[in-house]
Formats: sequence, C-alpha cells, structure tokens
Amino acid sequence: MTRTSAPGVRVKDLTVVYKTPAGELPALGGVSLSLAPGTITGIVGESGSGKSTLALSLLNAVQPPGRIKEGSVEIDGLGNVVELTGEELRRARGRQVGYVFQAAQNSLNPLKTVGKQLLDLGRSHDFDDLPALLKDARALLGRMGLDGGRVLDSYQHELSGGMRQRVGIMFALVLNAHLVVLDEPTTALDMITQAAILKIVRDVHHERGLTTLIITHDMGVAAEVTDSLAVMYGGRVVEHGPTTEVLGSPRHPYTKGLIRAIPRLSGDIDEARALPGRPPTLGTIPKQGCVFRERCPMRIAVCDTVDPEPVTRDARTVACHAVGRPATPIVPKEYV
Amino acid sequence: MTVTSPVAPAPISLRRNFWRGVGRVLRRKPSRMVGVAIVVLFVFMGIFGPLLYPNPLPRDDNALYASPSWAHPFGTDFEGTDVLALVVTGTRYVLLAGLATAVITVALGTLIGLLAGFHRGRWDTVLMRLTDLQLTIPGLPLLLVLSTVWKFTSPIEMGVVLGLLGWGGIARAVRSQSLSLRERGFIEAAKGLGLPTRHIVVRELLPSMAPYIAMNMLIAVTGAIYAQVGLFFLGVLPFDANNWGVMLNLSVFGGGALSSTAALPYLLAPLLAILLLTLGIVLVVDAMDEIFNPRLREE
Amino acid sequence: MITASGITKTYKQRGNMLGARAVPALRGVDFTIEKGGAVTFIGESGCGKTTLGRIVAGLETYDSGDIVIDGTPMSSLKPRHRQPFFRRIQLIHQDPYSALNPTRTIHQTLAAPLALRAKQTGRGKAWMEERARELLALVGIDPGYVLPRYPHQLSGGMRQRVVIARALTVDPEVLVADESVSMIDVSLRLGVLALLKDLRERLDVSVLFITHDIATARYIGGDGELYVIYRGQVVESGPTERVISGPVHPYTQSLLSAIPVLHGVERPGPERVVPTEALNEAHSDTGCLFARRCPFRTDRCEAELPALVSDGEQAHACLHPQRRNVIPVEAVA
Amino acid sequence: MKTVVRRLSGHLARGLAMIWVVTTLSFVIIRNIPGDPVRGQYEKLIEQGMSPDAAERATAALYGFLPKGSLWSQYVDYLNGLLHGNLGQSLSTPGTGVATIIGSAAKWTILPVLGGTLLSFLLGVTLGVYAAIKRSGKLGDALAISGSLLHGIPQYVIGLLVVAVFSTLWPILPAGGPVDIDFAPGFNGPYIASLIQHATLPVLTYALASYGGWILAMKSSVATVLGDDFIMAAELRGMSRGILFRYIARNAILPLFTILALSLGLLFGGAIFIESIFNYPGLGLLLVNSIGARDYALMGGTFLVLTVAIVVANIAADLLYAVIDPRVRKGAEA
Amino acid sequence: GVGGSGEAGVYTTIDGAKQIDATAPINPFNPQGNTFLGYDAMSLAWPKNDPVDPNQFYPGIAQSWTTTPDQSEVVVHLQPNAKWSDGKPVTSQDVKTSIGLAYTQGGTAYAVDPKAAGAAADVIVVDPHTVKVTQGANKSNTFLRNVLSTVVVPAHVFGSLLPADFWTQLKLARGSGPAAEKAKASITGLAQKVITFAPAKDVSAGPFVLERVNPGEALLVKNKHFWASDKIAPNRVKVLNYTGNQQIWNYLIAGRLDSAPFTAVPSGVLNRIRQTDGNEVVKGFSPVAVSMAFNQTKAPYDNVHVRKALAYLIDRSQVTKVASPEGGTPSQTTTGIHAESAKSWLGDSINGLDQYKLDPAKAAQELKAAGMKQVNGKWAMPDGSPWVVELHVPASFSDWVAAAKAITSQLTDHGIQASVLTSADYTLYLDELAAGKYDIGLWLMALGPAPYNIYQRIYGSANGWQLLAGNLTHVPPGKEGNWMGGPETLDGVNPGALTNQLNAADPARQKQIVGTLARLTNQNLPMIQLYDYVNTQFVNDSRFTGWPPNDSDVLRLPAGVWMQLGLIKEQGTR
Ligand SMILES: Nc1ncnc2c1ncn2[C@@H]1O[C@H](COP(=O)(O)OP(=O)(O)OP(=O)(O)O)[C@@H](O)[C@H]1O
Ligand SMILES: Nc1ncnc2c1ncn2[C@@H]1O[C@H](COP(=O)(O)OP(=O)(O)OP(=O)(O)O)[C@@H](O)[C@H]1O
Ligand SMILES: [Mg+2]
Ligand SMILES: [Mg+2]
Repeated sequence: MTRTSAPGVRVKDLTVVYKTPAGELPALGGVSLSLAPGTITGIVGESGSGKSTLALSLLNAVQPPGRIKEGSVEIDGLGNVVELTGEELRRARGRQVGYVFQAAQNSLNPLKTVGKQLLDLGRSHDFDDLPALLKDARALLGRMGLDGGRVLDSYQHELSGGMRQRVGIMFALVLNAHLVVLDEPTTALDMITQAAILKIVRDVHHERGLTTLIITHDMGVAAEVTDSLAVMYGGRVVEHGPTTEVLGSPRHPYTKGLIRAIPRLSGDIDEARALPGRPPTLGTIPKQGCVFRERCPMRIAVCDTVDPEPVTRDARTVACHAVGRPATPIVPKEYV
Repeated sequence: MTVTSPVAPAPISLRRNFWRGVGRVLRRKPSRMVGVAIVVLFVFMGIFGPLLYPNPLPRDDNALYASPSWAHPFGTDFEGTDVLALVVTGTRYVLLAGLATAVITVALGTLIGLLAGFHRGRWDTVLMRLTDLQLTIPGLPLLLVLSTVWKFTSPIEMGVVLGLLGWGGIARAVRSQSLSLRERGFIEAAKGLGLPTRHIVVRELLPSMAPYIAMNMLIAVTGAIYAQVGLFFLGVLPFDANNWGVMLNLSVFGGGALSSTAALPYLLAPLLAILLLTLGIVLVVDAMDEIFNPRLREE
Repeated sequence: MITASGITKTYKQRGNMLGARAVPALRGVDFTIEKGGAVTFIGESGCGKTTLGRIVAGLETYDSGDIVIDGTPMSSLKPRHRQPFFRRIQLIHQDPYSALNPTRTIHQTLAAPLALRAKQTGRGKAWMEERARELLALVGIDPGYVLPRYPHQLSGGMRQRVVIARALTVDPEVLVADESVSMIDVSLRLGVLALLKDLRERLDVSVLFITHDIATARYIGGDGELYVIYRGQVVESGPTERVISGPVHPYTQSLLSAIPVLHGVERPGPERVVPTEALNEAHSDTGCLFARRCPFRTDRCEAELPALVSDGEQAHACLHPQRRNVIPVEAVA
Repeated sequence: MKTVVRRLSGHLARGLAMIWVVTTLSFVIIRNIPGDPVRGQYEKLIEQGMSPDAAERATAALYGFLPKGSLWSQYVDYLNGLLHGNLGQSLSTPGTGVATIIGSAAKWTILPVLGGTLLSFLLGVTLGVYAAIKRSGKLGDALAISGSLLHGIPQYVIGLLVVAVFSTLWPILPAGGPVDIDFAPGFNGPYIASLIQHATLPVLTYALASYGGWILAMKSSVATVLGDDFIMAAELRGMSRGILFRYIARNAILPLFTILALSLGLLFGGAIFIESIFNYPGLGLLLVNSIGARDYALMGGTFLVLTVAIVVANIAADLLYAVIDPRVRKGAEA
Repeated sequence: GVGGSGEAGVYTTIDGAKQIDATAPINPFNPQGNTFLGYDAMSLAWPKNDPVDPNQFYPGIAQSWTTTPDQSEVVVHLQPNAKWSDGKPVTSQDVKTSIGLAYTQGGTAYAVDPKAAGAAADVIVVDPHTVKVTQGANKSNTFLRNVLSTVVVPAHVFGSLLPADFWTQLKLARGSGPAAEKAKASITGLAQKVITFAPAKDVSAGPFVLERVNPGEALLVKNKHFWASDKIAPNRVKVLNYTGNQQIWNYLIAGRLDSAPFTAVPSGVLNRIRQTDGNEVVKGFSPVAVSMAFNQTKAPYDNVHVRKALAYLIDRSQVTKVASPEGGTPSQTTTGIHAESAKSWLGDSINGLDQYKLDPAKAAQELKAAGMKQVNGKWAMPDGSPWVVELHVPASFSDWVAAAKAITSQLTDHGIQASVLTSADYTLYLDELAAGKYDIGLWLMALGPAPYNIYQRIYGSANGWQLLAGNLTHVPPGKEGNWMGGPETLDGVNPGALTNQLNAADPARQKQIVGTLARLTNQNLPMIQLYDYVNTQFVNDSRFTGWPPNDSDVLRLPAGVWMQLGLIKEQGTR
C-alpha cells in the first residue's frame, strides 16, 4: 500500500468541535482546502485559529474533548481518513502521513534513546528489517547534518533544540511517508537554527518528492519555504493561493492587515500598521456572519449575517463578501 | 480618551463574584455538594453538638452495651450512655484538634517554606536542613514517647504537638513552589516596582499557592484527626468518654467489640464518623483547585 | 542616563560536592542609554540578553563592572540603597501570561505600586484611581473594561499593555523590553511595538529593547543603537540602520541572513552568510568566540580574541571585518 | 557510576549528620521521660502475688542495669557505644543486647511491611493506570474515589475491620502472633506456610491502607504523562498500543519509585498500629513495649533504627532515581 | 470446633505473667526469662493460697517438709525419684545452689542482712535428698513460705555462676566490719551475672522441658525423666504469648486454649466464649481488690468526713457492673481484706462495721461536717472555691478506666464535679502516684493471702512506714514514697506497727490484729474498697478433662501444677 509518489489531499467542509462548559464550539467551521501533490503548503494564522486542529484532522487525531463533527479528508492512497479507525488508522499514521509535532522539542520519550524509539516504531509497523531502518535513519540524520550514530545513541536531554527538531523530522520520514505535516516546526528555535531547519524541510521535500503541509504563525517562515499559502482566521481558511501571490497581492482584508503589520528590514518603517481589535477565541467566534467582521475595515451589512463562502478565482481562494465588490466600509472601533 | 467618572466599586463586586464562583464550582459535580454537606454537618456537630444533649449525658444503668434501637441508634456504651450522643458531642474535640493541627502545620510549613524559597541562600540551607530533620524524625514513635511526658489536656495542645511534628512536608513543597513562583514574571515585576517584601509574599505569592495550601490544610485536618484518634485508641492520651479514639479503645479493649457483637455498634459509630468525615473532606478537596483559580472558577 | 561598563556575569550551575559548572553569561558588556534614547540588543538564544536586561533592571546581581545611573555608580551604594535607582528602570517581561498575577484583578495589580507611589508623594486614594485609569488609557485600553478583570480574561496584547501600564506607575526613565512581543499574536504585535515607540516620544522614556527579531528592533529603535551580542560578548554595535544595512561581523551577517524572506514581497540578500555549525556552549573560550562557526575563520581567529574596535560610529570585534550585504531587499513587483 | 558514588558520598555525610541530631534529640527526650522502670517491675511482681519485700529485693538487682552517671556522661557513653556498633543492654530483658532484640523484631516488621507495600504498589499502580486512562468513565471515577477514600482511612481502622471480618465474624485466618510454634523454624514447608498464614492479615492491612495512595499517585502521574507531548507524538507516529502503554507506564511509574522507597522508610515507624492490632512482634510493638518498660536503651535503639530506615530510604530513593532516570544519570556525568 | 488446634496430646495455654520474648535467656532469674513455672521451672512446693493460712502447700521438688512451730527450722525432703531432663538426679546440692543464687538476687528468706525479718541463718545439706534451712534471730512466720517457694535450678548448669568460696563469703557478709561489707558487695555484685546467664538449652526437673521459643509462643515437650511422668497427660504444651485480654478472648472464642489464666471478660464476650464447644468457666478466689486510694496530704481528702461522704455516694455494685461484671464482686465494705478472706478473718464482726451503703443524705451530712459548701447545687470547698474530684487511672487498664468513669458519673449526679484523668502507661502512673501528684488514684489492695501482705499495702511504705534492717520507722507525708500521707496513729493505734507485728504473730494474735486494722481502715478510709476480684478462668473439655472445680485452691497455680497433681486427663475419645 505504500506509495512512492506524493499524494494529494482534499479537505472538504471539515468541522471540528471542542466540548466546553459552554457546549460544543467549532474550532474549525467548514474548512475546505486541497494540497496539490508534491507541493509545500503553508498555513498561517494566529494562535487559536485552528491550525493544529486542522493538522491533526489530517490524521484523524483530534483529541478529546474535540471531535470531527462533519466533513471529509481525502488522501490519495488512503481514502477518507475521517472514516478510518483502529489498526487501519494507526498504520496510516507514520507510514503514510508523517507528523512533526508542534512541540517537537519534547516529542521524544525521555527515558529511551532515539535508537530504541526508532526500533519501537519499526516493530509497531511490523518492519522485518530493523537494521535497514536504522541505516535509513542514520542516512536521514546525516542528510540533515547530524552524526546519525551518535544521535541514535542519545537520550532526548542530550540533544539541542535544533537537533531534536531534526530527529522529529527523521521520525516523520523514516517510514517513507510521502505526506508530511509539520506543526510549528521552528517556533522555539532561534533564527539561525530556524533558517537551517527550513532549508532542510525544503531540501528533503524536493529530494523525496513529498507533499508537505507546514503550519506556522510566522508569515516569514511560511513565505520562506512554501509554494502555496493558506491563511486561517477563527477556524476558517480565509485566503489560499500561491505564496508569492498571496503575499504580493493579498486580497482578504485580514491577510492584508497581517502583512502590513510586519515591520520590515528595508524600506519605510512607518508603513507598518497594527491590525485593530483582537483575534477571537473559541468562545468569542461569532455564531453567524463573517468571523473577521469586528476587525474588518471593509465591513458591509451582509457580513453580520452571512458567513462568506470561499470563492476561487485564478487559483486563489478568498472568503470575503467585500472582495471584488464595491463596499461601504464600517469603521471599526479602535481596540476592543 | 479622558476619564472622569468615579471608579467602579471593584473590590466589592469581586468578593461577591468569589462566592458566586465557589457556588458554581461546587455545583459542577454533585459529589462536591455531598462533600460540603458532610463537612457542614460535622462543623455543625462540632459547634452545637454539646448543646443538643444534656450535660452530663444521661446513663441507663440497665442498658449497658445495649443493642441499637430507636432510642439508641448505635446502642449504648459500657455505662449505658447513648453512643450517638458520645459521637456527636465528641466531634468538637476532634475537629478542634484537627483544625489546630492544620493551622499550625500549614502556618509553620508555609512560613518556613516561603522563607526558604524566597530568601534562598543561607536561610534556605538552614531551613531546609531543619525541614529534613523534621522529616527524618519518626513522627508516630516520637508522639508515643512524648505522650508519656505530655498530658494533652486541650485539643489545642494536641494540635500544637501534632503540628510541630508535621510541617516538614508542606514546608518542602511550599519552598519548591515559591522557588518556581519567584521566577515568574509577576514576582519579579513586583520587586522591580519596589513593592515591599511583605506585599510580595502576602499578596502575590500566597494567593497563588492558596489552592495548594487549602488542600494541604484539609489533608492536614484529616491527618491530624487520624493521628490523635489513633493515639487515643492506643490508649496513651487522657481519657474523655466522648472522644472517638477513647471510644474505639474502650470498645475493643474493654467491651470486646472485635470478639463479640455486643459492643460492635460502640466500635462502629466512631469508625463510621471517621469514614464519613474522610469522605466529606476528600470530596471537598476535589474542588479546591477550581475554587482558588479564578480562571477555573469563572468558566 | 545610564551607563554600563564591563558587566560580567557567570552562573554557577548547581553541582555537587566536587564543584560547580560555571556558565559565563556575560563577558564584559558596555553600553549607554540616553534619556529618550533606544538601545537594542540582538543575539541568538542563550547569548545573555535576558541576563543583561535583568541586571540593568536591578533584578540580578553581576560579578564585575558597574552601572552608573544618573551619575551615581551603583557600586558605591549598599545593595538596599540601590532600589530607588533601579526603580527608574522597569522590565517588561517577555511573557505577558506570567507577568501578571493570575489571582489578582488588573485593578489590584495596578493599585499596589500606585499606593506606594501615593504614599511617597503624599497623594490620596482618589489620585491612585485616577492615575490607574489614566495609565490604562495611555497604553490604549479601556479602563472600565479592564480594571475589574482577571488577566486570563484579557488577550495577550491587552495583557502586555497592562504590563506596560504597570511599569509606568512608577514613572520610569527606562523600559527594558525583553522579547516583549514574541508571545503576542501576530496581528497585535505591532500595536504593542507602536505603543512603546509612542511612549518614547510622548513620555521621553528610553527603551532598552531585547529581541531576536531585527525588524522589530528597527521599528522601535531605528534611530538608536544596535548591539549584537554573542555568547556574552558584544561583537558588533552601532546605529541600528547602519548595522542592519552594513554588518561587518560574520555573526551579525549570519543573524541577518537567517531572517526569512517574504517571497513575493522581498528577495534574499545577495551575500547571505550561513554558519558552519550550530551554537554550542561547550565551544572553546579561547580566541574568537565565533571562530568555530565562522565560514571565514583563519588560524588566527582560533588563537586571538578580537577586541571591539570602533570607527567612531560602528564597532565590531572581528579580525577579518568585511561589510556584506545580506538582508532581503524589496522585490520589484 | 561515578555520579552515583558522588551522590552517595554526599548523602551519606548528610544522612549521618541527621542521624546524629535525631539520636541526640531522642536521647534527651527519652532520658527525661518520667516513670521508673524498677518500680514498674516491682508492682508487676506484687500483682503476681509476690510479697512486698520479696518483690522489692527482686527488683533491686535491676538497678544495676540502669544507666549511670550524669546525663552528659551517659550521652558520651551512648555515642561511644554507637560508634562501636554497640546499642547497649536491654533493661526489660536484662542480659540481652539491644541489637539482638531489634534484629529479631526487625525481621517481623520487614516481612509484612515489604509484602504489603509491594502488593499494594503493584495493585495500586495497575489500577491507577486504568483509572487515569478511563478517567471520564464511571469505573475510573469509582476507582479514583475509592482510592482517595482508602487513602484517607487510617491504618488502624482498616486493621480493626480486617480483624473483625477475618478472624471474628468469619474466622479463617489467625490474627495474632507471627507463626505457629508447632513447626521448627527454618526453611521447611510447614513453617513457611504458617508464616504466610499469619502474615496474611497484616499484609492485607498494609496493602489496603496504602493501595489508595498508589492509585491516586499513579493516576495523577499517568495523567501528567498523558499530557506530555511525546505520548501524543508517539501516537501520531502510529506506535502500537502495547508500546504506547509501556511508554506511559514506564514514565509514570518512575516518580513513584521514589515515593515507594520513602514510604517504606516511613512505614517502619508507622507499623505501631498494625503490629499492636495483630500482635506482631515487630519494631513498632517493640517500641511500645520498651516505652512501657522504660527500657531506655531499647527505646533509643529502636528510635535509631527507625531513623536510619528513613534516612536510608531517602538515599535509596535518590539513588534509585539517579539509576533509572537517564536525565539524572547521564545529565550529571556530562 | 472452629479453629481448635485439635492435635492430640497438645495442651495450649497462656502464661499471663509475661510476654514471651524469643531473645530472652532460659533462666528463671531473668524477669523476661523463658521458663514457665509449673511446667519446666519448679519450686520446692506450691502454695495453696488458703484465704487465711498461707502455710499450706502442695509438694513440688520437695516431697515433704517439716518445720518447728516457730518456723526456726525447715527440713525439706526432696522427691526421691526427681531427675533433671538430662537424666541427672535432683539433689540437695541443686537446692543449695539455688538458694545461693537466690542470695545474689536478695530473696526474703535469703537476705544477706542477718537482721532482716525471716532471713535464713544457715543452709545445711543433710543428705542427698534432705536439706535443712534455719531461720535467723528476727523471726517471721513467712519463713516456711519463702523457703518452699525457692525455685530450684540444676547445679550442673547454674553452679558455675557461684564462685567456689561463695558460702564462706556469705558467712563473712553476715558479720560486720569492712570485710563483711566487701563480701556483701561481692555477693550482690553477682546479681547481674545471674540474671543475664543464658544456658544453651533448658534443663528441667518439671513435667516439661522447653523445646523452642518463637516470637510470641513457646513449645514445651514432656520430660520423660519427670518423677511422675505417668501422671502427665499432655505430650506437649504450647504457651501462647500474652499481650492483652482481647487476645485471650479471641483464642478462647476460637476454642484454642485448653486453659486460660485469670482474665477480665466483658459479659458480651463471656457469652461468646461460652458458645464455643467445650469451653467452661471456673471461678475461684483471687486475693486482690481494687480501691480508690486517697492522697491525704491534699485538701479536702485529708478530712475523713470527705472520704466518708464519697464512700456513701459511690454505688459499688453499679461500678462493678460497669467495670468488671464477670471478674469482680462489689466489696461489701472497706476493710482492706478481700471478701473471701474477710469471712475467715473477721467472721460476723464485719457486719458491725460501717457498710457505706449508698446514702446521699449521710454524705451531705459528712460533707457539711467537713465544712464543704453547696454553691448552685454543686459542692465546693469550705472557702467556696470549686471542688473537682480528680480520679487518676492508668489508661491501659480498661476496667479501671470504666470504674473511674462510673464513679465520676455517680458523683456528678450528686452535685460533685468529678473527672477521670489517665496516665499514658502504668509505669508513669506508678511514678506520679508515688510522687504524690494525684489526689485520688485507683490502687490494688488486699493482696493476700498473707495478712502482712494485705495490710502492708495500706500501712506500708506507700503510707510512710518503712522497714529498714528490721527497724520500723515512719517518714512524713510527701517524702520517700509516702504518697498516701495518712497519720502515724489512728485512734491512738499505730497501724504500721500493728501490721509489722503480723509477720511474727501467732494465728490468734494475727486474728486480733487483723480485726483491729479492718476496723481502723473501715473508719478512716485511707482508701475506698470498690470491688474484689473473682478469679475467672477458662478451661476447655474437648481435649482434656479433670479440671479443678470452682473455688479450688489450685486455681491460682499454673496448669502445670494441676498436671503434676494428676488432675488433668486426656479426653477419652475426641
Ligand atoms: N482540548 C481543547 N479543549 C477545548 N478547546 C480547545 C482544545 N484544544 C484546542 N482548543 C481550541 O480550539 C481552537 C483551535 O485550537 P488550535 O490548537 O487548533 O489552534 P492553533 O491555531 O494551532 O493555535 P496555536 O498557534 O496556539 O497553536 C482554539 O480556540 C483552542 O482554544
Ligand atoms: N539562573 C541561571 N542559572 C544558571 N544559568 C543561567 C541562568 N540564567 C541564564 N543562564 C545561562 O546563561 C546564559 C545566558 O542566558 P540568557 O537567558 O541571558 O540568554 P538569552 O540571550 O536571553 O536567551 P533567550 O534568547 O533564549 O532568551 C545561558 O547559557 C543560560 O543557560
Ligand atoms: Mg497549534
Ligand atoms: Mg531571554
């Protein structure tokens, strides 16, 4: 069943809810997104916008109290992941979808050496040829600039942050998965290490012919490595398209605001502008209407009642009532 | 943005919110309400128990070790006194000693832990050695030895001694808590703002440890109750007819409750009281974390 | 005006009977902040930035060197007499979540230092309340909404503003902002940065800005000084814009090269420098501290510790200084 | 290994200092207990029907066994004896060394304490994992509540109930003494069977009394580990259930080993209730009896042994941690 | 039967006198020693504990004995066939060695001081089976008793403890001057060596010999060399440890014990014990009573009216019912003597004494006579300060605690505030009692059968009379253990002196003295006698029969003696 080529992924109308004292609240509100085979897709969004939830959904691994309420996740060669259960699901994880954890810093069992955990992984997936697995792992680590032998013999606490992250990537790839999901792979790292990891992600992606999903809240990181970029806000994908285009000519007011809020190293520093208001949390996401309208400079009457449908035009998808329409913006309150 | 309106009465509404929050936390699980009910019942017995019965408790010379009946739900003791009345009137001593112990344990443990954790350095070393020492001393054996010297005539005295023998665990834990808390931004900020140490400790550090301290306090109450009841049971503490431990002792060693059924209710009544109180406290402890954490409380 | 000279700090990591491991966090750092000025420190993780910030704010002791606050050398005072001086320097923590006491409302949080202030200046309770509102308004949040609330009820941006307002209660002259926006939502970051910038202008407070992110350093302190710190040592310093556009030290160049490029808006700098290996605390302390990682190192680098040399404006500690153009440039659309 | 030795030496030094302080404290307290051992013996003889003057003369010989000299010189003698491994002579069983008596009593404490604690540890840890994994289910809740409740109930209450059930209401097991006299001591079947038979109820009591604690500790430890990222990471890598379970269990049980060692140390001192109830001739009962007889040397010796047990347990806990946790083991060597 | 040990020929019992400590030596001189009187430890004879005549015995190692009327000479004839369990014969030399060892321990008859009352003057081996012991100048009628209670140990095991010149040293010690002092010191110096001596194995002249001791249990097997081993029914004896009454109850309920020594039993438990197959209760005389003793140095207990008032207010039968329903009978009145002996000693004259029947009116009169006042229905001290009767008991005696509680409840009913105070343990209790710290304490009395022992308890060292080298002196209250603090003379009589005379007096004179002392005690109430113990013992018919009947004089002797006397038989069929 193992594929040797990059799979495509199609997420359709995915709704994920978390059970809270206030009832079941949607962390993802009908997200549709497709990853073209062999591309690196980035998802950017602020904290709580549902990025990790979406990433976990790709492995049908949303943790209680959350659950996938509706929608589907089709992965080439696997079918609808949402319907997978039990052993089937477990085997898909690791084998077909590699996952690099949000906190890959701590994604290793502190009591076992990396090598032993690798062997556990091999056994879990019924690998007969464990020495070959070790060899692959050493090669992968070597490819990422590490001394494979030494790393396999090390415990987590003996590795630096950057090394752990590389080990995390190795674990995601060593079973020859062709879909790799990286959740905030560089968040806790400093700049130089981050640059190195991003380079590795990009290189490995090309060498192995993967489909890669990389999740980050740092626009710069996404811009650096991705081919296509999706922007999330309040559990919705508000804009999706080729990276250079999304960055170069953002269409959704949120994307625009985000990009404008990034200070630059060159050019006029005062061009940077803060986005007013604050991002919603699970409890404050509006039940109806556009989730961004409170902060939107282009808000129109319909935004209050109707959730804008994503509209795809020239390979770019935008979910906004105001895009491409003449608008009478309602000026939002400054702060709060 | 000019502000001229007088300030909202924030503190008052806060306090009300606190109790409303507590109510909310308790209502979240029915078991907690049960726990509160049990604890309230015991507190009620502790305060009003002795007033419910005549003093001295009536005796019935013709009904020694009587079996349970409507008049005596748990039978009577060796003198013909109603066992239930003994348990009810004995609650006060038990609770008082428990409370005294808890207060001393927690106060001493918190104080020493805070001092050690907050000042670090030499203070820390000295206080921690002291704590180690306290933890190294075998407590129950020492109590046995002490009880030959010390006549624990009042529950408070009992509490003092039990407290002195039991603060080590809390001190150590509070120290490690305050060590980690002092690295937290808000403590540093308070220092940087030049706020006095008293403020930092009392207003900033302590409230953050409140759930922890409250939980320990409740656990210390139960621990103290067991220790003292146990010592009375061993018979090394002064006699008091309505003391639960004395009841256990007399029922077993005087009445033969473990050998025949005649005195069994006399044994079971204090045992049940202990079990019930334990249950109540266990159920209440469950809510402590949420009560003191504003985030969990308000949710 | 605050001058720090030759600050060193070595942490003794708790060891056992046979001795402790020493971690040099700062190896002699000098800098000066003018009133209303801005000084930025950048460097990799673990380079000693936080340590420096805490020392300047009087929250950490230092081993040698001196800090002179308004002409008074701190070494001339007993530790307990230093507090009034250090109070003028307030630290804004990186993490607004832990910088506010979760068990106290914002009102309580602000009231404590204000009460102290009121007592010192002989003002009453009314002043305190008014001042709290004034400060919150100053940092751009609605006092009526914020005052009765607990920190967990506020967003990261609001919290950081409250932290700043709290620092302002004691009328500080310097704000030390240690990674002050790194934990705030992207869309709110600039708001806080703008606030700091605004405060500099309006209240004439100086800002000592500590960051990974050179772009934000440029945003706040574009007109100030930039110090690049590596393993406890300043390896390059100078006017911010000048260092950014013309870094001389290979370490500065590496840092700047590592900045992600907004493809589509920018393109990478032409002369990116990539270190040959990762930061390792265990690297030797002799010679240039950066030598092991430096793509341009020579044998001399491994033997000789370069001193900080200045051309009057920009200073660097490199034996083979060469200006390189590494930062991304605006893409021509 | 080097780390372990280094740690050990530090601990030993501190432990010895602790022991010295506790010994001194207990010496002072014990020598100040009111009550005259000789008078106690006298009255006992009188009650047995001995005539007053005969009893008086019979007890006179016991004065020879009382420690002599000023408190200070007694203290110096005592310490000196201790340094030479001599705990002194018993007063209530004159002529028998304190060390001998303690040695024979210690056997009887170690057996049930160890048996009971290990039993409850295994049981509690297993059920604790279950309670943590099923924490939202009814059974998990029930386990947790039963755990807290049992944890809260004092040992003696459990002991009393166990006796009432298994030797009064339903007399199937002996509730007194450590072994039947019918069998010659040694490694023979009947003797060991009798030993086990007698130990069953005390062991059961120890087990019941501490089992709740283990459930709770394991439950919260498992809950912590379940919240650790590496478990989720392992799950997302498709690790098999068995391996996942082992990851959880092994990491969760680690901190419990420390508690295990510590609680073993403390249990020796806490054996008093259970040994009194079951008439088990261990250290706890020995202490009670030695207090009653005002046998100073025996009291001091027992106290010392209990203290040493705690100190050793502390050291063992720490070393155990250093041995099984690679973070400590390797971290310190690096 | 549930849980019975069942094994044929095994006799299970409990030694109520001590805990069995496996580490203790096999040595009767050791207070904790592992020898069991009547089984493997033998005395010359066994006292019958007659309520009046303490000089009646059953034979032990001594087959018979003769004595002169004034007890100046006792001749003991040993059992001709007596052998040690290792086959060696028991000879006069063994007796002499045992007496020598007794000297090191300071026995009454074997006091080094020749002036001591009832001390032996000489020990003469007449022939291998006859020993003669003569009494010194200060004669006492306890001499025969003390000689016959000598525990005999084998000379070939214990003999080495005595130095070769022991008897010359003893002679020297009985003289005077520095040489005598030195010799005395060397003899008493042997005490520790004797106490701590630990033979490798038991050598017994009794019906059994110790096989082994486990913690808490001892096993004895039949001694085939015992002179009357054909009379001994059991093959083995298991002696179980005694750590508390409750443990004996459980053994009894389980039917494990063939006989159990005196045990206090609550009614409920007694009923349970009776339900077990074969269990029987045997009751007999036990010369002990419980009293509440006053510290007469403390107001208001220095006033006899107050003591009498308390006596009138205490319902002794109710106290007995609460405290010891099965093991005690309420005292008829306070005489100092157990009711059983009182019948013989006092006859009908006891009815002439004040009975102190419950009588609140009389009590009020007495209290008024003492100047006590009633304030708000509560009795107060003459100066109006509150009066609280504090009754002290050791916490470990649950029947005493119950008795004290019952008394305080009764007093409270009559407007006297009263409370029970306990001491952590008996040792502490005795210490504090002797130090005069208590107003009133519960106190054993009537420790018969010897009349001297009975009254020495009341008018002895606890009350100020001390006998030093044959001289009786009286120390003032509060000093040297005089905690009772009574006056030196009562109605012009010195009760201490009278008591002291009991030892040397002939039976007629003894009766007269006892009568006087009983009357004095009854009138002055240095203590209030509460209840007299009943020797409640248990036996089980399932395995053995031939138990002593109720009121038998052997009941106070260990079951080993019953066996020696040929009482115990194996049950015909199981
Ligand atoms: N276990 C949970 N229980 C309740 N709500 C949850 C839980 N996990 C996530 N959420 C909520 O779901 C929403 C989406 O969370 P998610 O973790 O997917 O966000 P994210 O975009 O990955 O954020 P971050 O950048 O902080 O990682 C958030 O509002 C969050 O509060
Ligand atoms: N309390 C401490 N005890 C021991 N070592 C410390 C302590 N605080 C910091 N260090 C060490 O000092 C060095 C400098 O730390 P510092 O926190 O100042 O770095 P930083 O530049 O702020 O790093 P980051 O970017 O990660 O915040 C590091 O090697 C760190 O491990
Ligand atoms: Mg996330
Ligand atoms: Mg830092």
